[in-house]
Amino acid sequence: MNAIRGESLSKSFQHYQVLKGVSIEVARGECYALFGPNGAGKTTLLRIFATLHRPSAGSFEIMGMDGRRERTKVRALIYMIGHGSYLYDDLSVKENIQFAIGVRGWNPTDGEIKKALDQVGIGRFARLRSRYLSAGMKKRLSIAKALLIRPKVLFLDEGYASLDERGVEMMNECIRAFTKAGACVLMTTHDRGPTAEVADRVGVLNRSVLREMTVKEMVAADALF
Amino acid sequence: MHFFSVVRWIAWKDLLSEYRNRENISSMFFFALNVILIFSFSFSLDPDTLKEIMPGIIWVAFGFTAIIGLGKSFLIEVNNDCMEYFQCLPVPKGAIYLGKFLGNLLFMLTVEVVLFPLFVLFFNLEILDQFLPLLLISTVATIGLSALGTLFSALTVQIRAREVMFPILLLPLSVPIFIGAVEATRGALSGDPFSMYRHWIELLGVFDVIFVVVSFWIFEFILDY
Amino acid sequence: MVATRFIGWLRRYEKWFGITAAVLIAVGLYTALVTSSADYYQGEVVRIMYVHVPFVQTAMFSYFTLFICSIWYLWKREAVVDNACHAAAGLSLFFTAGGLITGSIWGKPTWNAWWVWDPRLTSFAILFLTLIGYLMLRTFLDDKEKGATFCAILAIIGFIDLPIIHFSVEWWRSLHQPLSVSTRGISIASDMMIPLTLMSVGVSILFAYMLMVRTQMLYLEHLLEAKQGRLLSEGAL
Amino acid sequence: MNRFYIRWGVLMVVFGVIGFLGLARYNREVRTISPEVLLGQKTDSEVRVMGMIEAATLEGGVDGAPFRFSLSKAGTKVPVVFSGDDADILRELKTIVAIGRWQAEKGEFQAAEIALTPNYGFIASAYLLSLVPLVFFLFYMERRVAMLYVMIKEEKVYQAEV
Repeated sequence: MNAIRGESLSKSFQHYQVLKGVSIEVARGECYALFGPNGAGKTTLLRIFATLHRPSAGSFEIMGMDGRRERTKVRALIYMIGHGSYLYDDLSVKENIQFAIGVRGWNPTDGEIKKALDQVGIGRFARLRSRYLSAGMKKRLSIAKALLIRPKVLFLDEGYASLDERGVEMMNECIRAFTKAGACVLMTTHDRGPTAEVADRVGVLNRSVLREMTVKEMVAADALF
Repeated sequence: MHFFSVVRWIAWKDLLSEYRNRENISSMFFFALNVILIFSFSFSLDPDTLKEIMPGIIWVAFGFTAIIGLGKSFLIEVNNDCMEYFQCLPVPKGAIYLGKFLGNLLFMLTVEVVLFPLFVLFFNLEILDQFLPLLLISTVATIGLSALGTLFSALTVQIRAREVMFPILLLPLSVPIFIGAVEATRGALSGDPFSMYRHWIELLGVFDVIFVVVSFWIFEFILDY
Repeated sequence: MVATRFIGWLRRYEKWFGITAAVLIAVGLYTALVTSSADYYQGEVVRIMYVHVPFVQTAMFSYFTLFICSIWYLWKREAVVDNACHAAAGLSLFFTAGGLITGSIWGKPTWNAWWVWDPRLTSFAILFLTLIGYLMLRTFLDDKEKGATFCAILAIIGFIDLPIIHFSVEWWRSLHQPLSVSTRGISIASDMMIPLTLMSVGVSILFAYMLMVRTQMLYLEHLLEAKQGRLLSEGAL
Repeated sequence: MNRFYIRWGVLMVVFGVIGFLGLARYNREVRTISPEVLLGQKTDSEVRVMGMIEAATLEGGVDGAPFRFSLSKAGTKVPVVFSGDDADILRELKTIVAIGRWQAEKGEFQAAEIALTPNYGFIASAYLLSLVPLVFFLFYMERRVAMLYVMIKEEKVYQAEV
């Protein structure tokens, strides 16, 4: 059984068609990287799987569950790191994590939170109000949340954006940890270098055509689209 | 109970943020104070007239306060795309509504509790023997106002011109609450026996139930559009 | 695909609605202005009723249509249903404004006041404000999909709230002063019944026709915009 | 587009005829003259006079006796005799319409019927303010739809550079 299975997914915003009949499958324990030009609909595809958009046509399954009907069950399994940091400016880093995990129905201990924060290298900022965090630090905080939530399916929308070199490395470590644990990672990206280190498969989405290739082909290609 | 823990987490987060920055409560409070000031200049302070218009003044001041405070209550949710996080949560969306509603209700009641003595002070009201009925009236009316206000705040905060749209949508539809609150307050301030205006309070209670239930049910569509 | 079939259906059948409405209103106006007699109490002024009552009825009918379309949209999420909601709201505002204006003109000679805080008038004024809010909300929305949902929500809340408003205003009025003015029991003679029925049915059918035309208009405007901008969705004309 | 304008032309003609008939009926049955005009023309035909019942002039009406009052407008007064029983319309200081004949030899107006003020200004404005915007609104929408169908047919779908 695949972790993600989308079948001829289409998405129109009113009459603007962004995606038309895209099918994709990602296995468990696999990291799938989506490349594509701006406006190709990569993020839209990701957001459909993350149940943030309803597809106009087509169907999709997350861990064998229908994504249109069993939304609540699907949502318990997924986590998305997108452009939003999902933080409250006046809450400290630790409080933000407590809240974000708490509303999902699980209260992590202080030790667990500290471990996750140390893992992404912002342990010493635990008591800082998140207002003062930089974009990269906010990204790391999102990764820390993902580490605590341990989703079965992780979506990364431009995962490497605003991270420094060390951060990119750390992100890749996290992705490896996830895939090793049997979770699946679907990411959109523009950075071929770091992606090549973790991705198992690569797809190029352009005008609703998904062209799949291996990582080697991706690295060797002059231009992807 | 996961449902109530979500309600508690949301309310906890709102209260903690508010405690840290005091943005909402202080702006609500000082705005209302200015309204009182303007009213005291705009009307002749002849005791008989005052008795006639006092309930109106009180509820106009509270209504403006609600517009200032409730209109901004969802601002912290959209600043860092937290609405998106809520949308992806595997919890009933009504729980999120209830949490926000409780937080807002608490802010409104706090401001009202501070303002009432000021009304008494500035307008020489005699309310000591009517204290309990007035408390009841304010609570019941504020519940209805917060219920509608929270819903419309979630709706308008995601659009342009939100400062304008919030009162434009809220005020016409909250007319029943204002009518009930003003009439009951009039009864209490003129020293009528409780049974004379009890029906207004009961009516407000019915409105509260309707507004909370409808908002609770319909909030699903606001978050999960 | 649904949209194309729906619009095609509107295009095919709209003329029958238009013709029926035109005939009914023409006959209705003829009987209202020419053949019917004046009322004993109100005199000739009663003729305003033949345009006021149909407008008011149609305003309520169109808000009900908006409510139904909003529920339909939340259920099916079809863009064309959202266009129908938008059209119904615009028409509802138009008929509400017409009802308020004709009512006000009727009120001056009968009650000797342009405006009275009568429960019916008050709830109608609030309906008017709600509809203005609805249409303003539409203009301020960037995300069309989100906006359609929000507008549907607002319409549903408004529909649930309006009876509450009417009831509370009625109670508030009856407490302060007995209704000094009310539409004095006009015992409607059959002579008046004919133009009134003709006009009521005619304007309702005219509303249906206008709804069909306006839905097409809004749909086509969106479509043109999409066509000028980028790819069209499947099966759009 | 031609058929569209023809359709609207026919509609306008039909409603114009109805409007004309309404106007004719008004001229025939509703239009009133002022007491001054009445005194000026001295005809025997049935006319409709509008004026206010002068204060403290209304008398009669008891035991079938005719009502007597003077109808005035802008200073001109006309004595009126009315032998009907429309007592609830007759009130002092109220503006009414008296329908009847002028009797020059008696110097009084013999009213056969009393009616309320026609207020045709209100009626006309109510009809115009509701129906004229309706017509314009509908006309604009229909024309826009017709134009949009043409524009959509002509518009080429935008093609991205390859």
